[in-house]
Amino acid sequence: MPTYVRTDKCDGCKGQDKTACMYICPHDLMKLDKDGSETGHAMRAFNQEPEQCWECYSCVKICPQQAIEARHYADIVPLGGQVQPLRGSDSIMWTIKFRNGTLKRFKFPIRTTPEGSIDPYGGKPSADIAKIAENGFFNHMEQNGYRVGNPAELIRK
Amino acid sequence: MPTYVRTDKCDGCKGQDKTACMYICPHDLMKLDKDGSETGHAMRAFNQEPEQCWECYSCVKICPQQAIEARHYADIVPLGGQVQPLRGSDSIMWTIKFRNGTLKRFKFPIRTTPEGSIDPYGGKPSADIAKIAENGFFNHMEQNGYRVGNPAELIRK
Amino acid sequence: MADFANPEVVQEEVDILLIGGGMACCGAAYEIVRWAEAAKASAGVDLKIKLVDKAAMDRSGAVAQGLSAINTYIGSEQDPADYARMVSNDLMGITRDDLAYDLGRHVDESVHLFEEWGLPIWKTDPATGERHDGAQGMTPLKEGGKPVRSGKWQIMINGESYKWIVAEAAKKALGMDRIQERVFIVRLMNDKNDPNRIAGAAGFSTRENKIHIYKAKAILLAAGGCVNIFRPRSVGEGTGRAWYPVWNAGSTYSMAAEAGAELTMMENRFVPARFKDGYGPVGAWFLLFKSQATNAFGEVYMAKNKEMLNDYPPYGQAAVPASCLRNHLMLKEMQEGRGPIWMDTVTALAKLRETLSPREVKHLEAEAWEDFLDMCVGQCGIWVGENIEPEKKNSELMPTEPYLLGSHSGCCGIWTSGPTDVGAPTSEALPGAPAHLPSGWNWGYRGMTTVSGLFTAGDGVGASGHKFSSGSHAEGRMAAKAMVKYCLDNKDLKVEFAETAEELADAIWKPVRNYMEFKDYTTAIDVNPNYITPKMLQFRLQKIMDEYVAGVATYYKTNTVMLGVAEQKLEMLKEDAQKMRAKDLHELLRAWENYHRILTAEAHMKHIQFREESRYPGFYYRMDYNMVDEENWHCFVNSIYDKNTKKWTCFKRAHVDLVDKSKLFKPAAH
Amino acid sequence: MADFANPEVVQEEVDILLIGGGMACCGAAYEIVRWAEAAKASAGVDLKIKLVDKAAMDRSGAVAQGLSAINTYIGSEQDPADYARMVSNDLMGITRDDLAYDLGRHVDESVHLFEEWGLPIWKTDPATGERHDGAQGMTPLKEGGKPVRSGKWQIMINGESYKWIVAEAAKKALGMDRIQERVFIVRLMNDKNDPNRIAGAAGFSTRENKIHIYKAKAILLAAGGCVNIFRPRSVGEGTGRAWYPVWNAGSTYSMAAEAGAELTMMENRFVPARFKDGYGPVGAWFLLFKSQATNAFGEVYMAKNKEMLNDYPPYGQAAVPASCLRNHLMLKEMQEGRGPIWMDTVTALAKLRETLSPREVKHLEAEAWEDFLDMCVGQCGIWVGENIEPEKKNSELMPTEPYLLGSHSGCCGIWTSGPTDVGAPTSEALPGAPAHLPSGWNWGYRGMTTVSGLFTAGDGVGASGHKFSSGSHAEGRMAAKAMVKYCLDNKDLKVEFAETAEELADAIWKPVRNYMEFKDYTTAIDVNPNYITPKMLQFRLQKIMDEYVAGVATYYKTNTVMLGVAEQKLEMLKEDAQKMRAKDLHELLRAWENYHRILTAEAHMKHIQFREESRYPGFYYRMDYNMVDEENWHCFVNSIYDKNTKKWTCFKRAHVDLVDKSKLFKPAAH
Ligand SMILES: Cc1cc2c(cc1C)N(S(=O)(=O)O)[C@@H]1C(=O)NC(=O)N=C1N2C[C@H](O)[C@H](O)[C@H](O)COP(=O)(O)OP(=O)(O)OC[C@H]1O[C@@H](n2cnc3c(N)ncnc32)[C@H](O)[C@@H]1O
Ligand SMILES: Cc1cc2c(cc1C)N(S(=O)(=O)O)[C@@H]1C(=O)NC(=O)N=C1N2C[C@H](O)[C@H](O)[C@H](O)COP(=O)(O)OP(=O)(O)OC[C@H]1O[C@@H](n2cnc3c(N)ncnc32)[C@H](O)[C@@H]1O
Ligand SMILES: Nc1ncnc2c1ncn2[C@@H]1O[C@H](COP(=O)(O)O)[C@@H](O)[C@H]1O
Ligand SMILES: Nc1ncnc2c1ncn2[C@@H]1O[C@H](COP(=O)(O)O)[C@@H](O)[C@H]1O
Ligand SMILES: Nc1ncnc2c1ncn2[C@@H]1O[C@H](COP(=O)(O)O)[C@@H](O)[C@H]1O
Ligand code: SF4
Ligand code: SF4
Ligand code: SF4
Ligand code: SF4
Ligand code: NA
Repeated sequence: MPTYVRTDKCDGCKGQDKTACMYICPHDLMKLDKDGSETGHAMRAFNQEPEQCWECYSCVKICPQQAIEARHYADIVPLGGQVQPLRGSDSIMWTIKFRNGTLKRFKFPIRTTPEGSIDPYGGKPSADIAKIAENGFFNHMEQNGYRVGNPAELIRK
Repeated sequence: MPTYVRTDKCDGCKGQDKTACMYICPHDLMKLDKDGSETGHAMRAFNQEPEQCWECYSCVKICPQQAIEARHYADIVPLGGQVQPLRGSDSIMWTIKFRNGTLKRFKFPIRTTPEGSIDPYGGKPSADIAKIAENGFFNHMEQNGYRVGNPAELIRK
Repeated sequence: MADFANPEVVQEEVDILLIGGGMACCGAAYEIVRWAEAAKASAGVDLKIKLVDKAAMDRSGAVAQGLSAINTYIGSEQDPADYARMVSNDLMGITRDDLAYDLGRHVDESVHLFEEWGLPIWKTDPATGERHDGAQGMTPLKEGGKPVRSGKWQIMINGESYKWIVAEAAKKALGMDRIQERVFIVRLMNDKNDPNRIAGAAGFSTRENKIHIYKAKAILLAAGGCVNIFRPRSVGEGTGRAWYPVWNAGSTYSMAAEAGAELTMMENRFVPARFKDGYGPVGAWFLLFKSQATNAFGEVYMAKNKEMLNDYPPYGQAAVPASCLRNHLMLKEMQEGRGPIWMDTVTALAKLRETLSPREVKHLEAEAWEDFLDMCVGQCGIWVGENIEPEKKNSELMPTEPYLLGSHSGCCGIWTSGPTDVGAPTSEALPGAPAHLPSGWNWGYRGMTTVSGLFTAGDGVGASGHKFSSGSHAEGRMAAKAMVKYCLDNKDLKVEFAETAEELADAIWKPVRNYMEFKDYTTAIDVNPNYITPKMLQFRLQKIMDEYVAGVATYYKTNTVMLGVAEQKLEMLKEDAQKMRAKDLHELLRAWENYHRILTAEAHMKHIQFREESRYPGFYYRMDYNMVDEENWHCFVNSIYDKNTKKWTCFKRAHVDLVDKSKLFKPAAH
Repeated sequence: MADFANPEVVQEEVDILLIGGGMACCGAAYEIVRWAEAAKASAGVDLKIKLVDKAAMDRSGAVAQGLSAINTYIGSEQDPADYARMVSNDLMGITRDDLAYDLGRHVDESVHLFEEWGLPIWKTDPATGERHDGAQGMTPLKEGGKPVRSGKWQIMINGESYKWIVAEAAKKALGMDRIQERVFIVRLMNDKNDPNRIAGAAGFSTRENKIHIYKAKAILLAAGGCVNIFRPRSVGEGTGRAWYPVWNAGSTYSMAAEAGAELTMMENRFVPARFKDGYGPVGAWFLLFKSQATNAFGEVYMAKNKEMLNDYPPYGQAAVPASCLRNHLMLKEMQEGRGPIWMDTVTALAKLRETLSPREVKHLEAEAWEDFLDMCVGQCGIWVGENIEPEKKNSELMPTEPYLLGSHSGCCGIWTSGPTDVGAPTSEALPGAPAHLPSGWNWGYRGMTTVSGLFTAGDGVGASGHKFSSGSHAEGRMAAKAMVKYCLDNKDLKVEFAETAEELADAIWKPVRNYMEFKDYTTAIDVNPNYITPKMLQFRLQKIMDEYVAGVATYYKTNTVMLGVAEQKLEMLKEDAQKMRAKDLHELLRAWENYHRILTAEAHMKHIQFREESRYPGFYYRMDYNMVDEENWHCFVNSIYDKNTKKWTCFKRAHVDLVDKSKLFKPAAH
């Protein structure tokens, strides 16, 4: 299921310094072919090593042009199916097409807060340097999640 | 052990219509890159599908420039060895270099008659059309090789 | 100007370097800033901190694609000791209770933060018992909300953006000027004056022709586990499809080993049973949908073959048999020609439908698909290509090729210093460990390896396992805190490298030079007697491991002779790695990833060779010692590597229980 | 002008078309000219003859590289009946004695010609018993010279130029104007008015943009066996290294099937035990150097496991156990974790050295190397890469992936008309064969298939086997003679195609059009949802066969459920084959080769599915019928394919012995 880039949709991220797909691919696969010397398609991206694609869909989800799709790996999977997402700010929509034409659509939430809204230390205590050798994090028990444990369980203490 | 072509030795068979290596490869692998657009090396041959090479050495043996060598397939074989023939009209010489540097040389006969000298029907009878439904070839027993067999062995006859 | 032939060398000095941007380093990034602020405020020490990731943190590491469950959540109803027991049982008795217990008491703190940051966590309505997805605004976990448990330790999430969310918090906490993405670390450097102390790290940018050399007092090495040292299911276009992420290349283990850190349990591996070819997760199917797995002829192998569990006392008698033993029972069917193994999704869904409302059925179908879409879209690719609707057609299961990891259901990794308050040994009962190594399980800072200043977390920490995403985050946080303490305690430490910057640069750029020197020797750049492409080298590695080190080719079987053959072949491969070529920065990345893979693979092989028993039936079999030998091998196998002689030394360390394991076992089934 | 988008269509009419330029067609080319001359002289019939080969005859087919032995030479001291018995025994009792016997009486005629033409054949000095190579001018075989026998049927040669020599004779006999090289035949056409009669063949040039359509009354289809339907040992750069030549792509079986010819024993396969990874031949080592094969721990498995032979009466009791049974004993060791299997070259050479002079020792070493250099240089590549000198270091053996062939140690192929004078049945004792098919074993012309005018030889002829290079040549000659007779008997026959030339051209050029239409849809020509590359299609085929149809992945095991899965997957693959792309003529060649592979693979699968027993233990196991079932399955399995419905029909044909087989067997060993 390596990804491919549709010539009719990719706009090379409008010539920006780094394209969204190059930015995001965890495996360094996406590449912009500025002059077309590598693919014959100038100012369009391509997957430079499809046989290393994990099919994680990071590039598919991030592409502003919806220019990236995936073709399930041809050395294993029969042709004709497609699994394509449209990722919004709080949910993702999946369109799923079977080889035999059957269609399914699903929508799932992905986030309950606006993107970029995290205030990491907002309302949280500072660290107490005196406790640096003790158990617990800088915000010890602020999250109500430290599990003290029954001391009797520790048989060698 | 796909074959590779040495840039310093190949002369594209001097621009002839068909190169020796293209002529001979049983698997249609060798190709002449006339303008260098495929390899960056104009008027030189290359193996267009190395992962399909049977390592039969047909191209290696026929190349008039000794420009073709083989590198044992890298997904299996440790680097550094080489097995290189020089095929003459009646014998072949092999130079065998191990990864650790050990060298061996062997020479074997390949043919007892001059190349091109076969006279296929010289001194042989014509076919007798009356015998077309019988056993035996057109030159029945001329070669002294037809084995009649003990009729008693044929238990259903 | 720097070009491909002449890269720029950039040198930088920091106090603390975080290598990786995955769950562990995101946890560390979040935790460290507050302690650094406190260090500055209290001791006036202004710690310079840097995080480098070979990818982009938003989607780097194992969680890039998302996850559909948080696999480690203790909850208020369970005890950290229960968790430590589960970890021990699943890993056949040889884990460090100190590490697991410590993680168990800390982990939920991170999970609650994830929810605060915006991760949707499924909830059960306490009144109706109905499941709701994580966007329905129900009571948060922190305030007593009830998660949907798909198993004793797992909770369900809508996790497509899990990593994106966790990274946002980490990036904001640390600030982008302290983060460098697209830098691949190739190796660690030791201190010139104390070879057992860390001094820095060197790597290169995959975007510019730059070599980066970092001097650092303390380093958190959390670069994930190791994938693709064994042949994956696809050999063509789909080679990149693996269960664990193909970009986790053993950097953690190999760089730690070369730095002299003690490794532990590198013989351990994880061989997950997964949906065949797509590697789709099975957990939700087994636990949430109550599906059963059968052989070709519909027989439930866990029932049919249950007597086989009696061969492995006491582990076979645990209420939940270890993952490897479940494979063991499955493999019997496959080897005796009763494959394929089916996940009976048809029956499972039909049964559920009997008791559910139409609305719930629709939801159920969506859940089944979301399970894959959140973390393994590739499996949906198989389903659509083969016209598989799970309610109509069953899917195949199969044990995969082996993976090396320390955070999921495996326990290979680095030997790290644990907590001091849980009764862990402070001396070593078994002989054999090289003298310069520490004794006991806590020799200093929490999360520190046996190399001073070198810390690890997540997949890096050995002899524990089952931390998963949440535990890795928490473990990163614990290490971060300890690193700040280490820096405070070593305020005046000055570290120096034995190598010059030029030597480091030369070594890193060697694959490029191999290419430049020889590329015109032949007419085809990929076939050249003077170099080897990283891709072919990887295939060669995978072949060796697959065929001789108990890969799928032999149904996970090996023996001393096969291991001896592997040993020779790996040595030659390591020599040939010096001849890797890199035709561009991308290939330079592949070259060094594969170098890391080779060392990790070698460690795996050496440990299997040393442990003369079959501790993990179903994951691998030493056929010449085909039993679990509690008398001689109920112990850790640890090792160190000498980067100069290129030799491994393996030795035993004593195992001790800190919590009572007998609670796990029942009498043998009959 | 013809270009890649618009190929020229060349139509030609001949009487006899020879498809292939291998051993069989070289034999046919040599024999046919004399009979055609006689036909002209006697009946005034001027037969137009053409030979097309996809490669260059000098090095085409299985003998391209050379061979180090002629495996079928009867000699004056043996009887054709002995030969037929050996063939039967090695193929577990189900062969056509009529075909083997007939071949046995004819074959030496061809061998003697080879020597006359210049092939060096080793000789034994009758006085001293010393071996001499074939250039020493000793008495020719024809005049009673004594060959060096490496086994009961094999004689040693200096065979590097074997094919070159045989092709020279064929080319000279036929004349280059009757030969067209670099034309790949894609399909055969039947007669419009008699669908059970052959009418021609269509293909294309791999050098020019030309489609060739041949009308022909008689066709000899001898395009070799089938390689690479199962995954080879290498998955990377070395994928092309296989034991049998990778260019033999099942064209013979698939085109015959599509033309409606009856196939036989397509369930049979050959799984040679070979030197691991290089596929080097083992015959000389076992038979000439008297080497032994052992498990990892030095145990000779043929001795250790000999009782296993008793499970297969009477075949297990033959003086020389069948090749599959030798594998069966070897596989036990591998599966029980006592691999690798070693060829103990060190001991063998040391023992020989005890009795030989230094000169002879040197000669011996050369012989060992020549054995590989003559026919499998790739194995020397392994030896030099791994620093293996056979006198110092043993080499691994391994059973390979399965091959389909009818001339070597396998017997799949086409059901052909045999000789009438050896007592073969003339009626069919078992029900089930479709009514339009002939009864008995000789329904017409020697070598003709069940389709009128379609002949085969060599790898094409099923239910015989062990003909090898020499036998294939002789068989080609027999067919040639019969074809001339067929043409004489059908002087006035006019054949016509059901398809127009345009339809044929369209079908052949489809992969090119797929490419042209869609290539610009994506930015990477190899990843495109609208087409599949021949390479990926081949991987997909190999994966299906490997995993479900008893490939190495399952140690050659399958069962009815696995076969059912394979059936579905192959059907989808066949559909997808319509979407293959060809970016150039070379890829068009690969596309059609792989199409031929799929059909051949499907036939193999269908036959295994139909035969509910395990006739060839060591080659494959139907685990749901894991025995040789003489009562129900001592019979041929034959099939026909309907190219319109794309369905196979399998049925039984009765087996009969024409020579007494009881002479082969001894009582069970204990
Ligand atoms: C891939 C995967 C993972 C999981 C699961 C299914 C699947 C399909 N499952 S389920 O099976 O049960 O379904 C789990 C699940 O559902 N729930 C859960 O909590 N965890 C699961 N995991 C496990 C967790 O994801 C895992 O435990 C943690 O992510 C481990 O964290 P950490 O140890 O930090 O590793 P990482 O992979 O996240 O990050 C590694 C980082 O290192 C970078 N890197 C690597 N090498 C580097 C180098 N040389 N130089 C610089 N940077 C360099 C990477 O870019 C990355 O940033
Ligand atoms: C590859 C190989 C083969 C052998 C061996 C070892 C090895 C490594 N061994 S040992 O193991 O025991 O070592 C043998 C040995 O030593 N001694 C021996 O006598 N025979 C051995 N063989 C077997 C013989 O070679 C074999 O039996 C004969 O060659 C079979 O003859 P034939 O049936 O004619 O097939 P071919 O492969 O020679 O020729 C096929 C021809 O068809 C062409 N072709 C194929 N498809 C075509 C298409 N679609 N259109 C047009 N042309 C299209 C080919 O180009 C070729 O010309
Ligand atoms: N046969 C089984 N019975 C019970 N639990 C299982 C079984 N197989 C797998 N599991 C559990 O499923 C989970 C694997 O989940 P995942 O990693 O999501 O596929 C683990 O928690 C296992 O303990
Ligand atoms: N059982 C057997 N008896 C005699 N010769 C055999 C037997 N099996 C294989 N051969 C011969 O071995 C040669 C090739 O063998 P192999 O490559 O092992 O199949 C041929 O000459 C065969 O005729
Ligand atoms: N284990 C064995 N013992 C004796 N002969 C064998 C054995 N295995 C293979 N052979 C013979 O070796 C030959 C194989 O030859 P080759 O095809 O050249 O590898 C055949 O003639 C077989 O009969
Ligand atoms: S992100 Fe999309 S539009 Fe931008 S370069 Fe990549 S494929 Fe093209
Ligand atoms: S799917 Fe993932 S691995 Fe593949 S190219 Fe896109 S981002 Fe990279
Ligand atoms: S035969 Fe040799 S010289 Fe001629 S084109 Fe081929 S490689 Fe070059
Ligand atoms: S070695 Fe043989 S298969 Fe390979 S390129 Fe040369 S002729 Fe072709
Ligand atoms: Na491959």
